[in-house]
Amino acid sequence: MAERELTYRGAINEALRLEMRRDESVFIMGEDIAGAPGRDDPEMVDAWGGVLKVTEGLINEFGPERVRDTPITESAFIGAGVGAAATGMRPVVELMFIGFMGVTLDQIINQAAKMRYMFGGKAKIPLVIRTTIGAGFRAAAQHSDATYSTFVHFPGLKVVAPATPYDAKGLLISAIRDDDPVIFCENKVLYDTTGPVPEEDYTVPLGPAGHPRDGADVTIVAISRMVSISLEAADRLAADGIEADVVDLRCLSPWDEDAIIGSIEKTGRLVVVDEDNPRCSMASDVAALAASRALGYLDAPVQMITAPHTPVPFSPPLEDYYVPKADAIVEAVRAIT
Amino acid sequence: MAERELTYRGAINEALRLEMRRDESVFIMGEDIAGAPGRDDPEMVDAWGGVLKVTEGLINEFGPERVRDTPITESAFIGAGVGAAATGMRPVVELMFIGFMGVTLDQIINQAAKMRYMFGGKAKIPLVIRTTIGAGFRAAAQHSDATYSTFVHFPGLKVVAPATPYDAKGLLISAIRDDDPVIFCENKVLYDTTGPVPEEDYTVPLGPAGHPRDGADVTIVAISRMVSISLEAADRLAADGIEADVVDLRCLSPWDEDAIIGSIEKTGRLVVVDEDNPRCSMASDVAALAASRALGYLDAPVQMITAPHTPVPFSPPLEDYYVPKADAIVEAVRAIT
Amino acid sequence: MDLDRDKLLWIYRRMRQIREFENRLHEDFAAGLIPGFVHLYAGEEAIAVGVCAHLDDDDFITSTHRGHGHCIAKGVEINGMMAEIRGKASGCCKGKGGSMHIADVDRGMLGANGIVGGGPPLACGAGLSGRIRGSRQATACFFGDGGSNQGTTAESLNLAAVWKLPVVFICENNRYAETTSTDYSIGGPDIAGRGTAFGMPGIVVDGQDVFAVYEAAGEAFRRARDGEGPTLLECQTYRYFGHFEGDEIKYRTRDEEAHYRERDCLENFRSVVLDGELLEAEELDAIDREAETAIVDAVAFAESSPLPDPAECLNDVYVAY
Amino acid sequence: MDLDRDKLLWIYRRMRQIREFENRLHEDFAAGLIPGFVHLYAGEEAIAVGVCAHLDDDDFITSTHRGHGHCIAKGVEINGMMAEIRGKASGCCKGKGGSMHIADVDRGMLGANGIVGGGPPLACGAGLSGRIRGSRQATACFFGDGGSNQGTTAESLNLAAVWKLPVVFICENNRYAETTSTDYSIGGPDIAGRGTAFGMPGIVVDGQDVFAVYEAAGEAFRRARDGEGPTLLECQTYRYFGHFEGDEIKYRTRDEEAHYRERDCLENFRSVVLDGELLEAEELDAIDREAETAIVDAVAFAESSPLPDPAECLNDVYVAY
Ligand SMILES: Cc1ncc(C[n+]2csc(CCOP(=O)(O)OP(=O)(O)O)c2C)c(N)n1
Ligand SMILES: Cc1ncc(C[n+]2csc(CCOP(=O)(O)OP(=O)(O)O)c2C)c(N)n1
Ligand SMILES: [Mg+2]
Ligand SMILES: [Mg+2]
Repeated sequence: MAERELTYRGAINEALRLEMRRDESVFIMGEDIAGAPGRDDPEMVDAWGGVLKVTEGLINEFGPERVRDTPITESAFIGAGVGAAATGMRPVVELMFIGFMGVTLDQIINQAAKMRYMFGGKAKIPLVIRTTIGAGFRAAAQHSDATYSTFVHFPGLKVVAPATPYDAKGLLISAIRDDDPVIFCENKVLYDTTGPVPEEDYTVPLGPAGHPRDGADVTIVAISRMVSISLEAADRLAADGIEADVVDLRCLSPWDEDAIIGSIEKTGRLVVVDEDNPRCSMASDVAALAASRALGYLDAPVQMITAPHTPVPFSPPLEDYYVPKADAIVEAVRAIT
Repeated sequence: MAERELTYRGAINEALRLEMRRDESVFIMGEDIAGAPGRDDPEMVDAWGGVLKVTEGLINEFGPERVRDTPITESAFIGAGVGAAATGMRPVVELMFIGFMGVTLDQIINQAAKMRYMFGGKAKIPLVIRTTIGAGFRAAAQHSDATYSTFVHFPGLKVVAPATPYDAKGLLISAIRDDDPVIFCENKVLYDTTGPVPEEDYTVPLGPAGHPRDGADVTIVAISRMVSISLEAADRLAADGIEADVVDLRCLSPWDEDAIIGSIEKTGRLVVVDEDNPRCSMASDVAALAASRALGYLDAPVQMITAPHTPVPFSPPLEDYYVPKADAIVEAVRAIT
Repeated sequence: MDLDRDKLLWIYRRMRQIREFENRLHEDFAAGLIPGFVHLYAGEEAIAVGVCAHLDDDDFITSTHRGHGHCIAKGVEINGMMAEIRGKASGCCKGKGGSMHIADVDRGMLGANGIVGGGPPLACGAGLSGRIRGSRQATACFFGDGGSNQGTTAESLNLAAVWKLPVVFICENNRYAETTSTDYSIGGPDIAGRGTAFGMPGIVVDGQDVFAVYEAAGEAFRRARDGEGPTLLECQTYRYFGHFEGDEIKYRTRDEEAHYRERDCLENFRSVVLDGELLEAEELDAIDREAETAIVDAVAFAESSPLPDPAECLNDVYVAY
Repeated sequence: MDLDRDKLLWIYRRMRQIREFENRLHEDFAAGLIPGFVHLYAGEEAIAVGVCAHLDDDDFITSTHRGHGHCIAKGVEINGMMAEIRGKASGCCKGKGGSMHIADVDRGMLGANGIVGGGPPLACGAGLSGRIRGSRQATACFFGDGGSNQGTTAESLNLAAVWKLPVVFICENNRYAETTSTDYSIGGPDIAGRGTAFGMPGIVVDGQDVFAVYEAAGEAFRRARDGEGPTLLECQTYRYFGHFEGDEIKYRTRDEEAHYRERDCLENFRSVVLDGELLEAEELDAIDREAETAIVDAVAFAESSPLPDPAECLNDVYVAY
């Protein structure tokens, strides 16, 4: 029997549904995650299911107590997630776009991330913050960021960025069951992509990288949507006889240093592909890891393919220029092989 | 005649005073930067001069219109700085500790940093945000961060972190005259340190690194307070015949890639010393630069000496453990020379 | 009413221009011609225009994600706006901002804002700027009912009050934030009362009636310019289209929509000025035609303008780096 | 007054314990024995105690940078507190938090907070948590007059109001935020009125009078637990020492200080219970001595405890990494 296919969006929805069924302490909050809050009219329940429809239908099964639409007050409701997590619940809160982090960052980096440490290990914060990343929607500078690096920087947070429907479901289930705060980054351009997703619950552990393609000639470390673009580049390179080893860095913190180092040992060459801006970034981290722990294996300069050091522009040709492309990867690999 | 000595604190105060004299559009805002706001009693004017006394005395010369104490609303008054900058003023706003960035980040990363770009180059935001960084005050997890990396990550911001009184004055004057938003990071442990500071106004340009020590054996790139600790390590290494080339990365964005690469070309070895946490950090950036643009010159793995991936602990032995020390630098250099 | 003929014509012209602009975008979006997220202002014209009628070129406004109406009311050129929304190099932001960041700082329009609650702090700064310079410049700060809950808005109300800044806060209460009704999201009896709590007059205004808005705003700007401090106007209104283009609007009833359409600000204006014999129907009809032509021209301008060169992406981050 | 003997003794004991604790820290700080920033609660005891008198162990509180009083009132052990403030391994946070982050989650004390305005969102979450579980747990949220301006506080008032959360907001208005008087920083006639504006009762309470606090808090917690929603209590008070230890207090007059010292909450309590013949002087004196001894013991405990091992720095970041 063929494996069931599901969209990335559907996989996330299913993970939420299964975990809410399984554990009464799991609940979800966010702006318009059901829609038309407070209305009794059954026609109106689930009027939106989230701005990008990821939480569609959950209100019908779980009701408004556990599927909570919120006013537009990210500090208050994300902080409420932190407080609820500290007092026995397992909230999953939606920050609609990662570009909104700035209105609520303190509750994430100073409260959620630090409470356990400041309290001498005597608190746990099993909170998941789901958010969307990525350019490609012509949504301009404040709705298109992929700035997960800000969260990776802060000790106490875990950060995850799945590239496939399978990983989206398995990582989200792990994140919900995890006792630490997890920032779960969904790439909005991937929502409609499909892939095999088992119906039962399963977990993908927080930490290990994925390894979607094996090759001996060059290591390509990629994140989120950049994984499929890297695989596209790898296909083109294979036609020229260059075999790329593609590492899917689906967990950004904790991350899989061994997988990266192991691949470099094998290939001697490293290309990092990251949609985030370049400074103090995941791309820097991967290159720094190579420089500090795998230098002896490197046969060529590390190639960093990232968004430019600019905000995300609106106009289509500008935004298309902004996002890293398979061409650039192919070129970078050719330059060092 | 001997050059005048001034503290780092005094140098910053003097830069503010000179620029406020020179340019009527410069004004300063922040919590308790004068103190006892609204009181007429002359005894009470300048009751504090800022929590760390950096702005002491300015109210007496410039009055409450240009030295504005603010309510505790960082989003509103830092955003007001952005709005004032966009409409013809040159505000210098104090964010008391960098650990408070989270309550106001949106106004910095989404408004100040992006306005010019989003508006097609038709705005300028000559704003300076002064803030304090650094552990060592037993001020615990929310008042001791050095997380400038978050600001470096965002295009549109400039970030500066002077290590000496001379640079503090010259860089602050440059920052105030600059037409882009600048985050000016003052290390609170340095406030009482002294050094030669000319009385007249002078500028230190935003961009170039400092070069406090010349050496041929190893490059040490250090930031803020880590510069003096690196120089201490360099002295000890010199006793063993190892000559360190110390690069003071006083400008974090824009930064001086050429100075770093040039030094590595000369020494073949790189140690980075950064008080910030390690992930997606300045330390990563420096190491990544070496891996991508100076790989051929590197004779040994890059050594990264940073704070650990933990918040800043309160208890003195824990905090002392947290901050990078000269011992660790000496050891790291010995490991690669 | 202290509105002379010229001002009345000005008001009608601006309101009509906004309506035409938005109606056209609604069509063009449906036709797939407009990229990205587009939030239309149709239905709320009386607010932007009644407020901006009190502003000079060197006064300032801050805006929201629903910013086209504010732009037009403040005098931003519609050719550049249309080109911007189409992502063209001739756009008022060179195509970099789009609908959500449309701006014209030279006209005192400090930008639409993709962040709900992003504008009020900026408005405090614009107000402060005029105040420190000792000018009589004033600032209008537009935000929505949803935005009224955001912490930045509360902080800004307080800051403006304690510093007596020359800022007028205008809450455009169109009863919804996305799908969320004010019945659900607003603690307290109304939004105006938050102004009072933070130390300024808080006044509920009929936002469908441009005369009411004009009058309330007039007193608010007089206070602002005279150093008496800020005012909060809660203007009750309704948006005709969805939250953004593409919204199926499942969260409100068609009856409710019809109820508000009956109180249309343009119709209301027409009947007042015609009943009161202040203007002639022909004058108004001429303005309608003028507005239509202007939109046709703007679309033609936008369509004939080139897209930006891709590498333009790299410019305009800094004045100097 | 529905306070029985036991409760009266409990109240006095907790207030006195806080006072002794803070007075001792004041001395020890001057003697150079306490590292870091220390904000003392002396003078404000009636608030923490009058509020926490209504709380059980499984209820929650959120606190501020000035948190020792809240801890003691909620029942946190003073030995562990004193050791924490001295940075010892036996501290209630193993020396990692210190005065500014002192906490005891098992006792429902969700931490002092170094961020002004950091607590109110957390309090909404603690309230929500009890609410979703269907328990009758309630949450007390303490913040200062300075904190009342922070946007997070306004957002939390609104969220608690619209969700009718079982949270009581207690503004400790001690007239200053650092050096900044409420005359300067607070827009609007008072802070209580902000509660009303956001949809909950906003009540001004004499924070020097523990009976007044107890009574107002009693009704507020009844409402909270009965699902009637939050209340905002503005308790007017004064801090005896500086903003933090080391503050020279140049921003207020000695006269003003004397005025408030005359209305001391402990003295006030004594005269009420003695005049009303509710308790005997000897009982109170015994409590005073008990409190003194407890502090001496706590200091001895702290001083004899080891400092943490330096490498302990690396632990407790995650439950599992
Ligand atoms: C900080 C932030 N949170 C959420 C959003 C998503 N969002 C955009 S518009 C909107 C609704 C705004 O409602 P309101 O303020 O009433 O303005 P209206 O759309 O009704 O004009 C929301 C939730 C955002 N842009 N910024
Ligand atoms: C976000 C933030 N801004 C500023 C500070 C610095 N700070 C610490 S306490 C304080 C004053 C707080 O005043 P209030 O809320 O009235 O409490 P009180 O000290 O009077 O108890 C300030 C400004 C901070 N800790 N956090
Ligand atoms: Mg609205
Ligand atoms: Mg206070």
